[in-house]
Parts: sequence; structure tokens; C-alpha cells
Amino acid sequence: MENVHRETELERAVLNPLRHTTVQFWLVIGVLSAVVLVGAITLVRQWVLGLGVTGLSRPIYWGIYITNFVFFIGISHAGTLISAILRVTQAEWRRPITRIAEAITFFALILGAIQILIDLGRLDRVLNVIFFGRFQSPLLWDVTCISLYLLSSTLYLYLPMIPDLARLRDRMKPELPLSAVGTLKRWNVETFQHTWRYHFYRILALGWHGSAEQVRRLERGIGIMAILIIPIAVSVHTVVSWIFGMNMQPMWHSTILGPYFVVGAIFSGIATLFLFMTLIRKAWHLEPWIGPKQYDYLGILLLVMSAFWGYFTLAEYLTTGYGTLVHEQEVLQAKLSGEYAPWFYAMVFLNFVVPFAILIRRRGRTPVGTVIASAAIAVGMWIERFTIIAPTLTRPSLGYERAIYAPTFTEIAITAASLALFALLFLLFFKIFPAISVWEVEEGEHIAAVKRKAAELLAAPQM
Amino acid sequence: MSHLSRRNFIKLTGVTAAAVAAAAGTQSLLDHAGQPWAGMPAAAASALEEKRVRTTCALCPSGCGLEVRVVNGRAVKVEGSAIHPVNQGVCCLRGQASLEMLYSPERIQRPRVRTGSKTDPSATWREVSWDEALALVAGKLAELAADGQMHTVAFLHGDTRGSLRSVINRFMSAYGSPNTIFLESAGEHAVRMAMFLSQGINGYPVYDVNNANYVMAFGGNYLESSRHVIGALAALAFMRRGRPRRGKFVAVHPRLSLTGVKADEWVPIRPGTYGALALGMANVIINSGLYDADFVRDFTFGFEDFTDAVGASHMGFKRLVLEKYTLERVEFITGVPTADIARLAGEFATNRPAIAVMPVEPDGLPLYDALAVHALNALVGSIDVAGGVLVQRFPELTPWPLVAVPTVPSLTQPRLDAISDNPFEPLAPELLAERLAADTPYPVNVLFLLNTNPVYEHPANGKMAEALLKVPFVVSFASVPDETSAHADLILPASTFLEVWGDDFVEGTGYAGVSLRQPVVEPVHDTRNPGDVLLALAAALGDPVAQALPFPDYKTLFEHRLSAIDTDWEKFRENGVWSEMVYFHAEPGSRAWPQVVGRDRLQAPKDGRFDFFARELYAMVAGQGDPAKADLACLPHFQVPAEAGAATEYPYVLVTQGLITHPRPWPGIVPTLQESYGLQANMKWRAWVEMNPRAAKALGVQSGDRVWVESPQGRVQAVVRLYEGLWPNAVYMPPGMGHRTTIRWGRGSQAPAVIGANVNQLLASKGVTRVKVYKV
Amino acid sequence: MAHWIIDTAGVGGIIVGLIAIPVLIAYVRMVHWIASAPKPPEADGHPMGGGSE
Amino acid sequence: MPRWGMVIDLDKCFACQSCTAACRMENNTPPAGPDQTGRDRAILWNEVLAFVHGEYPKVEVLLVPRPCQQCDKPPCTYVCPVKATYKNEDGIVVVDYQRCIGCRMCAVACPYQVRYFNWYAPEWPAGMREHLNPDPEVAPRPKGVIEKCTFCIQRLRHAKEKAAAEGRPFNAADYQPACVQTCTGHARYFGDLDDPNSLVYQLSRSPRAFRLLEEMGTEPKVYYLKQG
Repeated sequence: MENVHRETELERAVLNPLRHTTVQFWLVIGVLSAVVLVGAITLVRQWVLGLGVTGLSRPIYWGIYITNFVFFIGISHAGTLISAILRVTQAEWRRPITRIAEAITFFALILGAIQILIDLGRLDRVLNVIFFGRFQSPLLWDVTCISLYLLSSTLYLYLPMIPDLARLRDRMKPELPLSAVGTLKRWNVETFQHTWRYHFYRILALGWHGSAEQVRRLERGIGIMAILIIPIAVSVHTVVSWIFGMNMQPMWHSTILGPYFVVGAIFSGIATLFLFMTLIRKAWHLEPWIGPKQYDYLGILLLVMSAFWGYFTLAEYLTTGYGTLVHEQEVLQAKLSGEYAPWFYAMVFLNFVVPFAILIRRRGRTPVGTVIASAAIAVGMWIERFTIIAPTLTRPSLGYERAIYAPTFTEIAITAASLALFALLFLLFFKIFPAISVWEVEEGEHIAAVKRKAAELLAAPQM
Repeated sequence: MSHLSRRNFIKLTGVTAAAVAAAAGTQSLLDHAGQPWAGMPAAAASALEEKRVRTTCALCPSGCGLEVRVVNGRAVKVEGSAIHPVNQGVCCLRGQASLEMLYSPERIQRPRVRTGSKTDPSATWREVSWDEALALVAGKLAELAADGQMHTVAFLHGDTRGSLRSVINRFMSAYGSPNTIFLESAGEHAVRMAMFLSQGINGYPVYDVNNANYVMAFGGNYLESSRHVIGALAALAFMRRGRPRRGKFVAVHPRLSLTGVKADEWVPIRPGTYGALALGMANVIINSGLYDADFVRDFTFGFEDFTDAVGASHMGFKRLVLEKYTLERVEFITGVPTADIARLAGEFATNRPAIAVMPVEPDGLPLYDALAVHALNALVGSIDVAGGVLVQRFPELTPWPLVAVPTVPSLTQPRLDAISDNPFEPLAPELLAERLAADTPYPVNVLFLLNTNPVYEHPANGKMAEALLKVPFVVSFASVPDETSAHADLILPASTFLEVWGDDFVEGTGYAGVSLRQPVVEPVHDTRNPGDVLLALAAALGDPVAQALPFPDYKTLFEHRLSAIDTDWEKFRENGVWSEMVYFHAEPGSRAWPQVVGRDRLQAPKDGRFDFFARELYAMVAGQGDPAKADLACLPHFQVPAEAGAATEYPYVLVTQGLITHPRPWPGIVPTLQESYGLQANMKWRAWVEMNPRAAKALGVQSGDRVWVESPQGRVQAVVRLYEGLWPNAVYMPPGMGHRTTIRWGRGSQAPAVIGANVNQLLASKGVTRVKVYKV
Repeated sequence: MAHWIIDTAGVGGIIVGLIAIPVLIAYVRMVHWIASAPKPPEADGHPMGGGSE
Repeated sequence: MPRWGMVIDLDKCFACQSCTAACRMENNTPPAGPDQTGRDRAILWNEVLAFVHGEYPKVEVLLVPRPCQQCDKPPCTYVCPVKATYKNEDGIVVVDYQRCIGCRMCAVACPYQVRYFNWYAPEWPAGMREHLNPDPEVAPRPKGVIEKCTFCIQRLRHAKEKAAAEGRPFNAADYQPACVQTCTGHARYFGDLDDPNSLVYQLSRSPRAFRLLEEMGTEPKVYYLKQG
């Protein structure tokens, strides 16, 4: 029995990126930061001058900031669905990708919240929402649900990370016992004398010692959170939809909006997960763990959500189109044949046609295939949010004002910056924290091993 | 562990908190920097001393009474004076926005003399004191007077209020110049002449809509820019809802203007053919014997054929109408279906009292159109009856001081405008420009310009500007820099009506009255009332001019003039108005009758008869050429109006019509009016050209396209708006746009810029203007 | 009463607080509960409790 | 407590837009200028709208002056997250310009599009501030907040003060907004919708009476009377 813990393949693969940093990585970081900087400058300008620098006007009071808000909140559902639902349903193949999913949730939520702040005319008064908040306003429901969701998903991201943090803490312990050094040398394990990192991980690891009892409590806690977070996530995207649904505006004031948004959210969430897990997989060389199984199963899920989405869309538009309500028709026509038609058909193509074409066959559910489909869906879902907001606002019930909405550079720059910031935070996060939940995967392997043994034992007598 | 949870918490809220902090910082900074209400009176909302001052508006001929809210010496709100007979408490948007004129940054703040060359568009000026300026003018005038050149001084003026016009006339004639020229709008001139030639009243008609059962407005501007528009609006409202029987209001115009929209019926008609329609209706009315036979027999002239003193027989109105204006022919001319013509005629004649409102748009032959329309009023006996056409009465004022004006030869010199050749023709600004430029009949040395902007209103292919360049010394009373004052040598900036003393006659009510104009605030800039300026000049020039106008200032002048009215000055000043409050209709044939029919006739007998056959006109044309032609010339008739431009090259007829959002006397920019400018077209701050969608389709242009609109006179750019309410072969452009401003109006707009396009650059001075439209 | 609550400014903020703070506390306590699990002598900090140094 | 309401008789309204201008001068809404007006950002609390229907020569143009409809069930106040917009004790929907956070949800919720946002800080060309109404209620709004027609609440205050100063009870007839006072066709009526003797009460029950988007159940307190 070795008296030093050998670093497994998995550990090395996962921990390497935390140790080495390639030039390309810094390059990417540099580019992203530049984009963020430009956005920040335009944002400051917007605060100084006022929202007049946007393309908004009367009656189109909401534009792509709100679109981004809905979009980000939407993709934040990746984590919930994958790790929570799959955890609850004990899907073994989930283990390597839960962490990435949870990270997406966390950062997407933060970006979503920021979009609202950007869109406010008086950011300096945002705390009025706390001092004078009226619970009758859907906006306040959002504040409640989103902050709750943020709290929960943070914890839900943090809990499963504790054992890995402990492991890192141990790896980065500045001085190992002399006896160990030799053995380590022998096993040519690089020793990292990272004092600050050590302390960083030590604090976060909460003095994790991994006793059976502690592991039990951890699993318990995770279990609770996994179940708790699902209703919260659903509530979040429902109230997001209600920001619109609670207004008596054509094609907003509809009961389907809540579920429609939730489905769309999960849909775009999985797509985003695909994009980022493939990114990390490639950059961190995690192919052995994030493999065909994940792509296949998750691909099927994506396909299912696409079908759901298509069904809801059909239900919504057919119901409206079948009626003859004047104001509703105005908006519907704007989408089907008006100036928003290109957007509308692009949306249907990207969210429905493309995924089906690619994911319907097993051969399509490869990294390449899914990434293409996911990219299409990510764009398509953004467009979906946009075509929900803009056509209605440009055609208010009174039927007099007719606004043309064209986003200005400010809006586009800030949108780009938001996306860049999202990717930036995501990448930096995984420079500090392992991208794969090592202990869960190991646990998975143990379970698999045990199962195998059991099978052998059962098989033995027959021989 | 607790610090750990804090860590967590901070992690969550960090982003938000940071953003908020940052923003809060910048915001609070900004609010203090550019605080919108910094330095506005509300800053000291507590200690406000407030008063209300009654005065009289001068932005249109209605002359409404205003009540201005003045706080800490600033005029902050204009309201209608409840006790003023014209507007009875209401106030139109021009009056409301007059404060934007009073405090306009465009205003000329003190007298200025040109230093640069006159041709140079970027004029350079030297500001001078009033004394210097007046000395300069007085010097010039005295100089010219010294060597008998008084006639080479001309005074060009537009609408003036109260006694000012008499002051100008007295000043000029006492000085010894015949050249006091009133640039009256061609349309209003035509209406005035029609009143004179038919009814023998030299004045504008007053329509008693309040008591009418049927009002037929020829022309599209009756509810927007007609002479007594405010009275008209209230009266129409009363006619509809203020009395048991709801009258009917019909609008005849090629364009569905606000007047047409708000009318009970809109009759689209080919531009320039009002007269034909009126005569067609007359035909029906006479044929069906629906006319007021007694009135026509006893109190009109020239209805039937007649033979004059020398035994020559003449055609009468009846024969002319019955022969020439059959329904079919009228439909052919006007494009109004015969059925409609017959129906309208029937309604008009059977719903008395009925009023036919004379058109004031100068398209077609304004004079004969007006005559034909007014003939309808006579046919149904609507002359000076309740619900008919009234005659405006004016109060008897203290006569001017008598002075023996020496008959100087300069007074008898031919006039510049040559209107003496045919007083019934409107003054032709184009002709005036030509004569000025060509030194005919003699070169002009000094030209005064008051309340008129001829270079803008009658550009005549730039001839007007040339003419002004020709005159060595042009004195302008402009309040804001405009196209004309740009060519002036000296500007004596006029105060706005809110800063001066003045008098005004109550008009549009029928009964006599005067209303007071008094300073609401101290003059905002170093400007003066042109009346005061003229009086000062008179004093400086000495006798006889000084004798003719022996008043220190304009206030004393009209105090003297109004002293004849039995009202106590303080009360008058408080009320801001005095009027007789009741109109006495003249019974036909009664002793009062000649006051409303024939009063002002010169050649024709004052026999109290309404002239279908204009004897006044006959006296002038008699014996010249073919008698049949002469007869026709004296009868209301229709002839195809002169058309500028061939139909082949210029397929569309240009119509324009005043908007209520257009303050005629103020060439400057009034932001609030600009922001409500084109209502149906929803066009603000810019000119547009309205086209019928069919026409646009044929041309392949769409709403929003930039196009050139070109007439033989010139071309301008505008944005196309499609409007179904327009005669398919006509295009409409709004008046009042196309002024250059040097102010940056609102964020993102640049200065200097021309706001909109000037339709006058297209309009021919006479007849119908044809245009073509093509994409930029 | 109900209407007064939904329509009175500030109440919303309170409700947000009423929800957020207990949740926060609950979560922190959960974390604490996990961290404060008894440490059996043989377990020495290796994540899965296996192995030793 | 009177229930303030307005009746606009479209048969007497000649779309002269005097109300529009009077409202601006009374309530200090800033001139937007060519550029901002072109972007539909002009702030005129009391616009006149033109709806054109039909084909030449049978063209129908409906001209509707549109103040805030002062709904009894105002959707705008329901969605405000900070109670910056609310029905005040006189039943008039007002905005607290110092509290509004500029989320514009009320503007989105309003079916009548009568809520106006300050995209920039308001500007007046040099000197034009002079004519601003000094009443504190209408002090120019800062940038980034919503503003709207308030039935000229400052005038209500003035009327009450006047009545008090003259030592007589305040009477509904003492108070009328600027647009009502200036209406050239005397087409606007204002008063207490609950007082059976008031003109507005009777007119609002006339067979010609209708309200904008009545089917939405917002219970506007602005009634219109059909033309003709």
C-alpha cells in the first residue's frame, strides 16, 4: 500500500489547467476583456447622458437590454436542469458535466441581473426597490425570485465543490512531510508551493476531512438543494414571463407565456451547456470523461426540448392566428408578414429546423453536431425573446404610434460586452476551480466497479 | 464559518453593489451639474409675486383678448380673456406659444447697421444705440426731403393692427411720398374687392355662423387660418351643439384639411374652380325658383338683363348662369358630380339662413371666385341678416389733428406698385420687384419694411431679393432675422406684442369695439414699438410730419384717439376691451341699409342694391373693347385660370392652405408650434408634400421618400406623405416652413439649418401653379 | 388589508427581506452543519476518506 | 371627494391643438427639437391623434385629443415596483419624479401610450427658461424618469388656496386644467363625475359618449362624445 496518494489521470487532467496557463488562454482573456472594456465605457456614457443614447423611443420603451435579460435568465437554467434533475433521477452520466452546468447558472444569473440595472433610467435609485417595493408589481416578484435563485444556485454550485477544494488544499499544501518529498519525486508529482492558493482553498474547503458522516451530510445537503432548486428555477422564469404577461398588451397577456418561457429557458440552457462544456473539454483536454455518452444523452434531451418549444410556439401562434382580435392580429401580422418576419422565420429555423435536422440521427449527436445545433439555438432563442418584446411594443393597442426600433451602437456594444463578460467569468472560474467534480466522478467509478464485481459474483456459480 | 457565509454573500451581491455604487456616484454628480431647474423661477416657489395682465394678441387678424400670468416679472402662461367678445376665454395654440416668441433666442436684441456688403449672405452687423439709429434714418429722410426726393421713400407693410396703419399713411403722406404699399394677401384682397364690387363695402365680410343653419366654406382654411378663425371655431361649435337645431357645415376644397375633416361633408373639387361650382349651384337655385325672389327683385342689381341709361342692353346674372353653367358643364369643370351639385344647391337654398364663405386661397381667379360665391349669399338673401353675411362696424374715434399738408409735387408722382391702373387687381409683388429693380418709374432711395417678409412670401425667382439689393437704404422693423431683413441696411427691431402699448379694433363680431394692447412684461431686449419709432422720426423730421403726428409716444396717440369712446380709462385698461356688444342688423330698405350695401361705392350709385352686375367695375371697363366682354367682366363668371407650367411637363396642381400651427407674422421658429405642425401628415419640424396614393403609385414613390417638387418658379425638397384626402391630380405643401434658424433646437439637432421648405418658391403669383415631382 | 399590503410601498421590500434573510440563514446553517461533521480519528482529510499520507 | 373627470366633445373639437400647446406651457414639458421629435421622443402630454381611414373620395379622418385617460383602474400604477406612480387622494394618477427608478414598466403597461420618458435631461434654448411655470408641481423633470398628464394638479392646489383665501368652500367649478380652459371650440368639459348635477356627469351618460379601449376595463375618467 503506497503511503502517498497517487494522482490519477482524472486528477491530473482536471488540476493541470489550474497549474499551467497557456498563451492562447491569456490571448482569449485579453480579447474578452477588451470587449468588456468598450462596453463599460459606452455604459458609463449612457449613465451620463441618459437612455436617449439607445434606440428606444415611444412606444417601444424596452429593447435589447430586456431581451438580454430574458436570454441570460433563460440560459441560467442549464445548471438546474442538468445537475438537479439528473441528480434527482440519478443519471450516472451527468457526473462529469454538473459543475460546468452549475457555473453557467451562476454567471448567467449575475449577467441577467446586470441587464436590468443597465436598462434602468435611474440606476442611482435602484435601492428604492427595497425601500419602497410594492409586491403587486411583477418586477418585485422578479427581484425576489432571482435573488432567491442566485442564493440557492450559489450554494448548489459550492456544496459539491467542497471535497474537490479540500483535495486542492492538500495538493497545494506548502510543505509536505520530508518523507513524502522523496516519494513524490519518485512518482514525479510536481509539488506546488502556492501559499495564497493553499490558504484560499483551505478557507473554502471548510476544513473538509471527508469522514463518512461528513460525506453523508454533504450528499444530504446536495440532495435537498437539488430538489429545492427545481421549483425555484421554474418560478424564476415564470415571473420573468409575467413581466410581460401581466400587461394587457397584444400577444403578451396570455396564460401560455409562463410555461413557454420556462421551456425556452431550459432549451437555451442545454444549448449553452453544450457550447461551454465543449469549450472546456477542448481547452482542458477532458475528452476521456466528457465523451459520446454525454453528447448522445444530452443531445436527445435537447431534441426533446426543441420539440416542446416547437409545440408551445405552434399552440401560441395558432391560437392567436385563429382568432380575429384586432390588436393581436396587428402584432401577429408584424411577425408573420411585417418587418419582423425575417426575425420570426429565422427563429423557427434556428430553434426547430436546425436542431431536428442534426440531432434526430445518432450520428448528429457528436460534439461537432451538437455545437452547431446549440449555436443555432442560442442565437435562435435570443431572437425569440426579441420577437416577443419588439413587435408588441411597436404596435400598442391604441393603434396610433408606430415605432421603428433600431438598436444603437451603445446597445450593441453593451450586449457584446455582456456576452464577453459571461465567457470571461466562466473561463477565469475554471482557472481556479476544477471543471469536473472529481470526487463525484470517482464516486461514480466506485459504484460502477462495485456493480461490475457484483455482476461477476452473480455470474460465477453458473460456471 | 460565519466569515465564510459573508464571503459568499458578498460574492453574490458584489457585482450589483459595485454597479449601483458607480452609478449612484455619477448620477448625483450630474443632477447637481445639469439640474434642469437650476436657476428657474420655481427655485423660489415660495416668494412669488404674481399678477394677471390683460392684453390683445397680434398673431392673427382675430385679435383675441389675452390674460397673461406674470410671476416675478416673467410672463409664464397665456390664457384667453374671459370677457373679450372675440375669444371669450379661449386661446389658440399660437397665443399659447407666444411666450416662446417673447423669449425666443432668435430675437434681434438692439438696432443694428450692416457693415458687410449687402450681397454677402453671412451678413455682418454693428449694433448701435436707438439714438444713433434714428438719427441715421432721420438724416437720410431730411436729406431726400431737402432736394424734393420724398417720393423715392417707400413704405412696405403687411397686416397692421389698430391705428398703426393710419399712422404710417399719415407719416408718409405728410412727408410727401405716395408710396405706402400694403402687401395684402392676394386671397384676402380678392374677398375685400368682391365685397366692394358687389356689396359696395370696402372691408372683409363677417359671417354670422352662430345663427346660420347652413354654412358652405369654399376653401380649406376656414377653421385654420381664416381672418376670424377663433370666432369661427366657437361659432361653429355653437351652431352644432349650443342650440336646438344643429346646422350643417360643408367644406369645398381639393384637400381634406382640418376644415374638411371637421365639416359634416367634404366636397373635393378641382383646384381653382370654386367659382364654377358656385355658379352651378346658382343655376340650380334659380332654375328651381328657390332663391329669395323679393330680395333679389328689390335689393339687387343685374339679376335680370337690363338696358342702361344710354340704352345699351346688358346680360344679367340669371341669363349668364342659366346659359353657361348647366350642371353637366359645371361637373366637367369642377369634377363635382351633378347630383352633388344639385343636392348642395337645394340644401343651401332651403336651409336658410345660409352662408357661402368666400375662398381666400389665391388659386384660380380669386376675385371672380369670390364674386360668384358671394352671389350665392345674395340669392338666398343672406345679406346682413342674422345667420348671414354681416358688415364689420368700427367705432367713431377722435379725429386726427387737422394739418395743412403742402401739396408737394412728389405726392402726385406715379406709385411704385402701379395699383392705380386697376385697383381691383391684387397688388402683384412680382411686378413690384421688377419695377424696383428696373428703377421704374424712378429709383427708390429708402425702403421701410414692416410686418412683411416679401423675400420669403414672394421670392419671384429671387427677383424680390435683387430688388432689395438695388435699394441703397433698406430699413427693416424685423423682430427676428428673416429672409428680407437679411438684405436690410438698418434693422430697428420691433418689440413683440407682449411688450408694447397698442390699440386694436374688435373684428369678426360685426359690432364695433376696441381692445387694448399693453406691456405684459418689461421689454426683454432693447427693442421698440414701430409706432413709437415712427412718432420719434416724425418729431425729428419737424413740420409738416411733426404736425401730422403730434404725439410723444404711441400710447398717448391712441389714448387721444380712443378718448371719443365713453369708457373710463382705468376700467378699459383692466378689462383690456370695450365694445358695443350687440350688432344691429339693417332692415333692407331702412335708413340703416345703405350702411351695409353701397356704403363705400365710388362710381356706382349708392342705391342700396347688391350688384350681381358690378357697376363699379363697369364704370371702369365701359366703352373699352367688345361690350359683351365688358359685361362678362362685370359678372361673376368662371374662366380657366392661367396655369404656370404645361400640364404635360408639370402633371400636378400645387395646392397650399394655411395651417393653424403657422403664425403668419412671426418668421422665427416656435418650437411648440413646430412640434404640432402637420397633424394629419404627422410631420413635425419639416416640410412634406402630400400626394394621393394613386398619384404616388403612378410615380413609384412611397411615403417617406425625399423628392424634388419643381414648378416653373423653382424647386424645393420635401418628404412624401401619402394622404387619401387629396384631389388625385393635386399635391399639397404646407406654408410657413423653410426659414433658416441659427439656434440649436433640442438635443441632436444642428444649427444653423433651414427647417422645412418654402412653398412660396414654387407658387406663381397668379392662377394655378403646376408642379412635377421626382425622387431626389 | 390584503389590498393595503399589495398596494403599500415598502411592504414589498419587507416581504423580500422576509424571504431572503431566513433562506440565507438556513443555507449558512446547512453549510455549517456539513462542515462541523465529527472527524473520526482515522480519517485524515483525504477527500473520499480513503488513502492516507 | 369629487371624482375628477373630463368629457371631450369631438363634435365641437376642431383639432386646433390649443390644448396641446396650453398643456406644454402650463406643465413645462421641454421642446424636443427636430432630431428627438423625429425619434418619437417629443413630450406632449396632450397630443391630438389623427386616424385616417377609407379611400378617396370617401375618406374618414378621426381626430382625437389624447390626455392621460386617468383610469379608475390604472394599469400603470399596478405594475410600478416602487409606488412612484399612484392615484393620489384626488383620484388623479400622478408620478413622484423623485422616486421613479425609470424602469418604464408603467409606460409599457399603459394601453393609451400617455406616459412619457425623459430620455435626456430636458433642455431649453437660451433664455426660454424664462417662461417656465414656477409652480413646484411642474418643475422640469430630471432625466430618466417618467412623466405624464396630471389634470394640472397645480391648478387644483391654486383653486383650493384661492377658495380658502376668500373664505368660501372649495367648489368643483373653481378648478379646470389648462387644456379645458383654452379649448377654442369649448369642446372640453371638466368636473365631478360623481355629482349628478354636474355637466360632466350628464354628458358622460349621453348616448354619444364613449371611452378609448373601453373593452380593456381600465375605467378611464376621460369620456369622448362622437362627432355628428
